[in-house]
Parts: sequence; C-alpha cells; structure tokens
Amino acid sequence: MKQMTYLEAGREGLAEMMREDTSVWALGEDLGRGGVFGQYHGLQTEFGKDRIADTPISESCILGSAVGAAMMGTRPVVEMRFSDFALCAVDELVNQAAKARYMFGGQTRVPMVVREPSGLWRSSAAQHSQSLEAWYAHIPGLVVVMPSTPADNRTLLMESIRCDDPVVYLEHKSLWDFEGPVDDGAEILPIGKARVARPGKDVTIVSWSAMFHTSMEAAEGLAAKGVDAEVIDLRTLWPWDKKTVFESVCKTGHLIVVHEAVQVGGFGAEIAASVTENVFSDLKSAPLRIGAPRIPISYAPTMEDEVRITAEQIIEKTLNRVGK
Amino acid sequence: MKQMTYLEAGREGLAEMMREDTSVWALGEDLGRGGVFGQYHGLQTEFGKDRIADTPISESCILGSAVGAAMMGTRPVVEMRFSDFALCAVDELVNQAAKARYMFGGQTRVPMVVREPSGLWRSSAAQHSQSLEAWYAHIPGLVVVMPSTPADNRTLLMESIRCDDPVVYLEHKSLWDFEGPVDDGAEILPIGKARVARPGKDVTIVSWSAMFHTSMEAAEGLAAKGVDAEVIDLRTLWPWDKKTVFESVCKTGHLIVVHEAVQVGGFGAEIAASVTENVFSDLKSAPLRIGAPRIPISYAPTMEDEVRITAEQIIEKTLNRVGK
Amino acid sequence: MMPTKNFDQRRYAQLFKQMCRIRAFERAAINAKNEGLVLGAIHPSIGQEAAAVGVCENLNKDDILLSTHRGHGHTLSKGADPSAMMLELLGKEGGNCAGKGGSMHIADFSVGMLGANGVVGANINIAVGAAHAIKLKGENKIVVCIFGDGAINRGPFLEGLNWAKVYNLPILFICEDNGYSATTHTKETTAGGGPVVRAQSLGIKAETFDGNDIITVDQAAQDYIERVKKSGPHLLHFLTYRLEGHTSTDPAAYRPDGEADGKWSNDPIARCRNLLVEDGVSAEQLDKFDNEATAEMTRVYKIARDASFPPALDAYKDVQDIGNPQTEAF
Amino acid sequence: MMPTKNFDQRRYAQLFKQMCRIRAFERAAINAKNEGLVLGAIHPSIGQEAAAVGVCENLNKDDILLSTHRGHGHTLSKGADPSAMMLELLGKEGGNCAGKGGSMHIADFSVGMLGANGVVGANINIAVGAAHAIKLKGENKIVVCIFGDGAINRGPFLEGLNWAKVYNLPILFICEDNGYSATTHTKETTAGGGPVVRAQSLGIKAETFDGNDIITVDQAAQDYIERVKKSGPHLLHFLTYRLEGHTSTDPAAYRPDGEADGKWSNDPIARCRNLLVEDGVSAEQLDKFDNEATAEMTRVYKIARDASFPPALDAYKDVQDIGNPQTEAF
Ligand SMILES: Cc1ncc(C[n+]2csc(CCOP(=O)(O)OP(=O)(O)O)c2C)c(N)n1
Ligand SMILES: Cc1ncc(C[n+]2csc(CCOP(=O)(O)OP(=O)(O)O)c2C)c(N)n1
Ligand SMILES: [Mg+2]
Ligand SMILES: [Mg+2]
Repeated sequence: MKQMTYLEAGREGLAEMMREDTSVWALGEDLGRGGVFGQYHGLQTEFGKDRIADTPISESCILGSAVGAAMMGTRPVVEMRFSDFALCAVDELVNQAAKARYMFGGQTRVPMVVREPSGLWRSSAAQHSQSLEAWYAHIPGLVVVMPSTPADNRTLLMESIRCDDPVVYLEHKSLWDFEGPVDDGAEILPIGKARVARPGKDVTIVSWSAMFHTSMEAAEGLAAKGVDAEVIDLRTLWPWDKKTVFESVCKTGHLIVVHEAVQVGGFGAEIAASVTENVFSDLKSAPLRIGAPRIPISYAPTMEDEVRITAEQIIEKTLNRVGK
Repeated sequence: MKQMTYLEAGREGLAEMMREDTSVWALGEDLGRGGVFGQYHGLQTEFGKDRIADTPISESCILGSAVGAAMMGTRPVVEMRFSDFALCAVDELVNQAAKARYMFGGQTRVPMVVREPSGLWRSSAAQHSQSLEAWYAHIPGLVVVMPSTPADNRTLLMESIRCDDPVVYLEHKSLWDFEGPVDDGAEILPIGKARVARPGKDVTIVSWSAMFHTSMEAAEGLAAKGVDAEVIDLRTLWPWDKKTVFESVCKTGHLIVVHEAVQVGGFGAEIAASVTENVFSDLKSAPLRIGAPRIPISYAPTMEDEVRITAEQIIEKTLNRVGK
Repeated sequence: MMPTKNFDQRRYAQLFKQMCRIRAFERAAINAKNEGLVLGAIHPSIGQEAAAVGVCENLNKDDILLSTHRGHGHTLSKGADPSAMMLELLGKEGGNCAGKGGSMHIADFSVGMLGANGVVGANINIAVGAAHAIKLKGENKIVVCIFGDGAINRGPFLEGLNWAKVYNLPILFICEDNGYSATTHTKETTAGGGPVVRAQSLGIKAETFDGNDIITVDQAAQDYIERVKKSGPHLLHFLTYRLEGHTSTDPAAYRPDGEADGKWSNDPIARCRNLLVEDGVSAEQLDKFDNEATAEMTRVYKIARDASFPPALDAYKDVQDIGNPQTEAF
Repeated sequence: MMPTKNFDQRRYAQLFKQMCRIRAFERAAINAKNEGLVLGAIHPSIGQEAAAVGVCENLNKDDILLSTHRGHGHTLSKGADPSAMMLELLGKEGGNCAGKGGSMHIADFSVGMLGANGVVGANINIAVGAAHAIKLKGENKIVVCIFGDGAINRGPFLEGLNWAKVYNLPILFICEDNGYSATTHTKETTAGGGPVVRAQSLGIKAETFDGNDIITVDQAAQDYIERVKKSGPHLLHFLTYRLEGHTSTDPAAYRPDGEADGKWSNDPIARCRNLLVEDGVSAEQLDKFDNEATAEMTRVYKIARDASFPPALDAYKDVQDIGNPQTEAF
C-alpha cells in the first residue's frame, strides 16, 4: 500500500497502462513539461516524445485527431488542460467520437479517454472553473467518469483507458493535492459502480468528485446532530449506479444530491427524477438537490463563494429535509 | 388575422424586426438563397447583402463574430443551419456570448439570437437530428426559447431579437410546414411564460416544440378514455414558467413531461425534480418523464422510430400513471 | 493534357469503367430517392468522378480514405461493395453501417474507407489522427483525406494541416473544388489564393490540377502518393464541377443560366471516353462498359429495394459496451 | 532601426513613460500576487511593452482593442485607469469588471478595450465581429486585435482572418510573438512560415518587425493603421520576448540556460531609454519618469489593497435581464 496524491495516482495509472499496452499514448499541450498541473511529470522522459506528445494549441485537432487515431487501433489519452477548453472541440467529441461506432454500424470503435480537469479553482473565474458533467451524461455513446479519491483516480483512469468506447474523464482541480491510499488491495470497483463510503440509516447523500468530500464532512456534522447519513460516491455518471442509490433511498427514505455544477439542468436533476420515478412510495420527503445557482462563476472570493457548496449548507438543508 | 406556416411566421417576425430596427441583421451560410429551409427567402432582396449576410462555412466565426458585433451595438441573428453544427462554435456561445456581460462586470451586453433548427427530421441520422436544449438551459447567461406554433415563432423570435441577452432559439425542423394563425390579436405571451393550451383536471402534461403537438394529440386520446389532461406548452426553457406548472400539478396531482431529447439528463429531469421538490405533498404519483432512450439517432426508419415519441406511448404511460 | 504517347489504354479503360460504375450507382440512387426509397438526403458527385477514381486507383487496400457528405464515388473507388452501399442508402439490413448511417455516413472500414461525414471539415482532423496512428505504429501506408472547396474556411483545415506538417504525417489532402459551397459560390466567401496557397503557408507542398482529366488526376495522384511516402503531408487541388444539384432534390437554380449545360462538355467520363476512342477503342466496347455498369447497379438497386429494414431493436446495438444500452437507456 | 534624424524626442519620451507605467503596474501586481492579494493567475507582459504602447499610442479613444490573457499592457495603453485595473486584479469593489473577471478578463469598454480573454484565439472572431459592426454602421474607426504566436494554430485564426478579408473589415491583427506558448517553444508546434505567410495566404498584407524597438513599432503601427483605414484588414507580426514566466509564479525552467539573461539587453524599455539618452535626454529626467510610474502604481496598489471585496450578493448582478437571477437561480 502506498500513500499518494490524487495527481500522482492519475499519473501512476497512466504510466502503468502505458507500460502494459504500447498502443496507449497521450497528447496535449505542454505535456513534455509535465502538463499544466504536473499530471504528466516525468512521463516524456520515460516514454518519449511520440507517446507523450506535445501538441499545438489546436483543441479541435487534439480531440479530432484522437478520434482518428483511436479508430486505427491506438488508445489516445487526450489532455484538455481545463474542461472549459474542451468547448473548443465539441463537434469532435459529440458528433464524431461519441457517434462513430454507432453511425458506422459497429464497424469501428473509438477507445479514447478525454481528460478534462474540471471545477472550481480559487479565482479562476468564468472561463476556467466550469463543471459540465451533465452535458456529457446526456450524450449517447459517452462514458462519464468523475473520480474523487487517489485510489479511484488510478484505477478508474486505467479502466477508462481499457474501455473500448470514448470516456470523458473529469478530474477535479481542487483535488490534485488530496492524499490517500492507492493500490492497497482494496476491492477495485469498475466503471458504473458507486461506493457506499459511509453507511447510514437516516438519509442518503449522493455526490461525486470534490463534493463527495464535502458531503463526508457534512455527514460528520450531521452525526453530531443525531442524523446518520449514508454517503454515496457515485464515481461514474454514465453509467450511474441506480441500484445502489435506489436501495439506499428505499432504506433511508430521504435523498440529497450534492454537486458543484449549476443546479438547473445538472445531473442531480436526473438522479432526483429517477429516484422519484422508481421508489416514489418509499420516499419520506422530496429528493433535494444542492447545486450552484445559475450564474457564471466570479473572480472575487466573496462572489465566487456564492456558487461554492459548503458542508454547513448541506447540514442545514439536510436537517431541514429530514425534519430534525 | 393571417394563416401562416411556422417557417413563414419566423421569416415574417425577422423581417418585421429588421424594418423596425436597423441594427438588426442576420448572418449565416446560404442566407442569400433563402437559407437551407427557406426561412430567409426574399429577405436579401429586401434588406441587401449587408443585413442578410452570406458567410463562409466558418461556424466559430459566424457565432464568434456575432458576439463582437453584438457588443458593438448591433443585433445579430445567427443562423446555425442545423443545431448540430452549433457544436462547432460552443466556445463562442458558452465561454464568450453567455459570460461576457457577467465577466466584464456589466460593461457590455450581448444581444444576439442564435437560431438552431433542431430535432428529428426523417432519416437525417446522428449528426443532423439532435435536440440539445438541456445543455443550453444549464448555462448561466443564456435564454432558451423553443416555439411550437407559427404565432409563437413570430412573436418569440421578435421578443428574442429585442432581448438584450443572448438567446438560443431552437426551431423544430419538422414544424416548418405546420400552419396556424398569427397576428390574430391573441394575447402575446412574453419569454418565460408558458401557455396552458388545453385546460384539464386529471393530469398535467408539460411539453414544448414538436412534442407539444404530440402531447395535444395524446390529450385527445386520453379524453376518449375519460382522462382530462391539462397540456402546457412551456415555450421557453430558461426562464421556465414554474408557477404555471406548479399550479397545474397542484391541481391535477400528476405530472408527465414529454420531450424529444434524450431522457437521461434532459430538461424533463429538471422539471420533474423541481416539481417534486416544490409540491411534493400535492403529488398523487411520481412525475413521469417521457424522452428518448440514450442512443444516437439512426438513419433507418425502423430504428429511428425507437427514439420517436408517439401519442400512443404518451397515452399508455399516462393511463398507467393516473391509474386508469 | 498529358502526351498520348504514354497513354496506357488498359489502365484508362479500367478507370473509365470505374467512373461509369460511380455514375451508374448514383443514377440508381437518385432514382431510388425519387421513388421515395431513400429517406435521407443524398449528395451526388456526378461530374466529379475523375478525382475519386484517379486517386483511389493508386491506393492499396490498406491505405486509408476519409471523405465528405459527397462520398459515394470515393467509397466505391476504394473498393466497397455497391450492394452494401445501396442497402445503406435505403436504410436496409446489410448496409455497410447496418442502416444507421445512410448516404452521409457511408463507410467501409474493411477496405480502409473510414467514413463520409455530415459535418463539413470534420474529417480533416480525424484523417490526421489516422495518419498519426500509422506513424506511431510504424506502418507503411498512407491516409487520403478528401474535402470540398467550402471546407477550407473551417478551423479544422488550419489545425489539421498544421498538425500533419508538425508531425510529418503520411497524409495526402485532396481538395475537390467544384466551385460551390451548397448554394453559394465558394469564391465569394473565400479570401486569398485558395487551398494551394493556404497549404503552402503551412509548409505543405501543394498544386492545382484539372480534376476532370483522368490522366492528369491519375498521374498527379501517383506522383503525390510517392511524395507523401517519402516526405509527409501534401495537398492536391482538383478543379472540377458538380453537374447536378447540391443534393439530388436541389434544382440548383442559383447557377447562372446555361452554366451547367456548358460544363457537360467537360464531363470527365465523356472526356475519358474521347481519349479512349482516339486511342482506338471501339464505341461498342465503351458502351459495353457503360451498360455493364448500369446493369450492375440496377441489380444492386433491386437487391436494396427488396431487402428489409433492420429490426427496430437493433437501434440499441453498438452504442457502448459498459452498461446495457437497452435496459439502461433511460 | 529607424534613422535617428526623424527622432521625435517628445513623442518617444511619452512612449517611454507609458512603458514604464506598464512595467510598474505589473511589478506592483506581481508583488501583490506574491503577498497573496491576487488570488487568480496573472500573465505579465514584462519585456513586451513596446508592442502595446507603440500600437495603442496611435489609436483614437473610440478605436477598439481586443487582447489576450496577457492584456495588462494593452489595456493600460488604451487609456484604462490603473486603479480600476488593480482593483480588478485583486477582485475588489471598483474593479473594471466589478471583481468578476480578474486579470484574465481585464477590460475597459469606456476606452474601447473590449477585453482580455481566457481562451487562446477566441478574441479573434469577436474582434472580427466588432469590425463587422463598425462597417455595418459606417463608422470611421478601426479594431486592433492582439494575439500571441501560439494562437495562430487555432481554428479562429483561419476563420477570423478569412472573414475579415471577405468582408474587407477595418481590422489590424497583431501577433505578439514571444517565442513561447506557455512552456512550449511555439516553433516546435507550428508549421510553415508563421503568421505573416499565413495571413498572406488569406490575401491579407502582413509584415514582421522588431517588436522591441519602440520606434519601429510606432512607425509600423502608424503605417498599418492608415492602410487598414484605406483598404481593410492587415497583420503586423512583432518579434519580442517574454522576459519572465508564463504566469507570475512560473519559474520558466524550460528555457535554455541563460536565454532570458541574454534577452534583458533587448528589453524594450532599456532600448528606448538608450535612444533617448543618445538624443540628449538626461538620465535624471528618465529616472524621474520611471519613479513617477512606480509611485503611481504604488498608490494604485495601496488603493486596491485597502479596498473591500464586492458584496457576495453582487454575484447575482449582470447575469441576464429576463427572469430574476437571484430568486430564480435554481
Ligand atoms: C460544419 C458544417 N457547416 C455546414 C454544413 C452544411 N453543408 C453541408 S454540405 C455544405 C457545402 C460544402 O461545400 P464544399 O465543402 O465545397 O463541398 P461540396 O458540397 O461542394 O462537395 C454545407 C455548407 C455542414 N454539413 N457542416
Ligand atoms: C483554447 C485554449 N487552449 C489552451 C489554453 C491555455 N493557455 C493559456 S495561455 C497559453 C499559451 C498561449 O501562447 P501565445 O498565444 O503565444 O500567448 P503568450 O502566452 O505567449 O502571450 C495556453 C496554451 C487556453 N487558455 N485556451
Ligand atoms: Mg464545393
Ligand atoms: Mg507566445
């Protein structure tokens, strides 16, 4: 067992896959210098310039060329730098990567991973802080993965690279330095399986990525108030683990979904609506979503904090909902 | 009062605005020849090549230049041809148009309308048939409009052009030939206001765009089975008219949301989740969403029809839900 | 035009036959469309066959080809089975894309044809990536990427060509210049010297040729394919003309009166026929080729017409591996 | 270098002062960043001041300017109030963008500065649209659009320049070439002859100049602004060097040893100073300019430091008109 940061675990996972499978390669801007956050540090030295490729600032070609390279039997790992810049390559992801297998009737596969560092990062403002996972979950053909822990950032990245379909892989920028155990013999959960991180009987809190940790913190606070929260780390948004979520809500009767993205049209709506449709009679209260207001993200901390979800908010709203 | 097609009504609305306000202009590919569906037919003759501008096949510049032109005090109407091609200009719409007013602290406005013909159009396959309204509703700063009738396609387009913020204006390709009255003295509803098209007491059906008509058809069928459905045409997705929807559901106790887009992560989830959160105790059944499966759209009619929602399906699922 | 002393009668007879097959295929497809059998749009390449045939005849089966919305000719020339193609156009079982793509997504990966594309210019980046993979794997084949004159105004033209040169990839770009972008004269929306000059500005050698002369196309293709194998990306610019509408239902009323009529004398099939006749091939022999092509495509048309649509539930196939797309589609 | 006989001492003293102000502003900003007062990233333009000042000094107030992530110098030169800018960098009340944008979105619409941009190359299309509006309205002003050498590999470079030429818009493109795209040598990812050749391929006249010589920049700008007014889009390519890191916290270890040290001798401010000294301006006078700039920016820094953050609820302002963004934000 090793202790690693989320960043190191991702790097380790990529390196392991590159050692195991020579068809795996990575491409993106500044990867030779380690990538903008250091996620690729040292990899060009080990794997050379062909397999850790520095690219021009050409987002549509970075993503679009990966589609072609994937069709030809390689497994590109595309680094998008900030998920916001992936908006320069949406045709390539949505019209091409996601649809190619289907629209060519199964003649091809597009095994590629699109890494998009995502989410709030202090005072990065409207063009460097977005969380758009709900978009990808809405697109047929895409797998959507959002790891919250170092262990998951290693194994989910490895699973994503092994996946024969395009995976949008959203790492959270505020988690890079987060430390935790990896490779510790613990059961490796596949894509599509959620993790019940904290069993509880009073209320189900579903979350993912950075908000999972905030939810865990909230669960501690709730425990102090006598509310025993079950906290589920969804890990992957598509496919998402309905069974685990439904079972939990059947048990607790209350659902709180917490995500950093804008609440309107966020993936919390999908979870809340699905839970309601499927276990309506077990619900003791209406599923509650806690997400960001529908406003762009500000630079100044006071205003930025208006979109930042805190453990206190979760505690307060949860207490409200469970009626304690 | 005049009878017009949906297409003609849109053209009329644009022409009226261009006559009224010389800062209004339209740009897009092939507009001089009337646009790909004829929505601009004759307009270049009336307004000249400067105000009905034929552009290169340069989607990011079509949309991006409109942002700059809007900041400079003109009101561009951007024609995207198929909503699918708007995916070539997402940075321009989401990172620039939607955020400019905010991120520059109110120093500027971006009054532009992005017309995106959207939705199923027989055998147009995966890259010419998408419905992505849920994406736009999720983006702070965008107004999202989806007219279903000729009257609305005239007045909502006019309102959208008058709006000082960027509007994503999604016309449905299958409605171009749909005829109806316009300019008939009926009350003009503003953006943000839904229309109760068919009052009813047993169940609320919320829909928009082409699916509104399918829902109306279903309501007739339901009436024959003794179920009196209230049908709401949402008209605009952001802002959406919560008041009208909540009031209706409080009255009927049942909510069915019908949309053509993929159900997973569709805007139906937002409506279902909001209704549940807000009027939980008035619900007699779980809000039900009827949307497309999460698969790309096929070319062959048999398979294409798998994503096509019919009045029969709505009737069957509604009967099931209201327990008749 | 090339000196006829080098004229290889057998070869050009073969190329003539291929052009006739494309023409016959598209005529049959337009016919089917007019009968209501083709539900989606088709973009015929009538008048542009020389570029398709002249290039593809010089490719190996494992070379890779990517095309545009106007891709029937390229796909056929690359060796695809016309029945599977016609089945696809009619959305029938047995179509190359299992009925999921239609004309605009025609593809036959078994012969290295990686797809038409519904998004103008989108194939450029994908093609560049295919070439990138070839280079990474050290394989000895090339990619040919065909696009129209309208596509050179989209960002991917810049990003893809720059990329190809930066990594020195084995790719031949072909701009099939028919003068139109849908209903617009491309020159009205295109600044500067066009595709050749743009490619050159990116360090890519490029030349313009008569795309309606099969000999010119054939020899330019041979030459440039060799160059690509030796020294990376190149671009060929073929001047041609779309003799019919943008789609099969477009009356093309935006053309100056008589323009198309005049251009029929420059029809690449007619020109090739003349060359062969001059070289002594009998009119009967050439008619025979033509009739064989028509007969083949009539058979193909009937096969497609009589085939059945795919089962509705096939809609859930080939979405993705993880998660069951049918039971978990909602 | 230009002949000194034309040397306009007053003018270049003024330009020298402006460059000193930019340098002092950025030094103060870096200082504030190091103290933890600037929470977001800042991209200093130290070493690139001549291009900013030499161009903007030739613009009228109602001419329009768009910049990149590295936009402090451009914004100041266009006439923005440095206090409002520093307040913005610190995310304080009174900042140009009301604390919503920070350094990467610095803008002052009141002086025609339509914004820095966090997305490389995105300003090109927006600038082209601003010029399009000017043409539509028949106004007599121009747009200047500044971008880096890395931006020329993004699609908007092609789409925007083609567009500008097709509509013959009053726009001057400026490529500030500092040799780097973040940590990568731009030449390693750029094929062909660079921005000038690319612009020329789009029919746009373009030239390369020494961007660190204030006289050269000034005269090139004057010349090209006149050309733009007469005949539409043009491009200037200024060679310069980023003397510090990509961001203020980037140690720039990717540079060859000693590279930056050597380049300090080419510092545009030092070079301008030498010219002025040669022309007889006293060192004291020049020091005075420099000190005044430092004093001004120290004041500005203090104002910003002591200001308060905007009220949290201002986050709901300026979202959109229809619908109440606060009560209906969920
Ligand atoms: C990105 C994008 N924009 C617009 C269209 C609509 N469209 C389809 S074909 C076409 C014209 C393309 O012209 P060109 O590249 O010259 O090819 P041609 O049709 O002449 O073969 C257009 C504009 C599209 N499919 N994709
Ligand atoms: C579309 C996009 N891709 C990547 C980035 C990240 N990025 C910010 S600055 C920069 C380098 C830009 O280089 P250049 O255009 O030469 O400008 P310079 O920084 O040298 O002034 C990069 C890659 C971005 N902001 N936007
Ligand atoms: Mg063309
Ligand atoms: Mg640079």
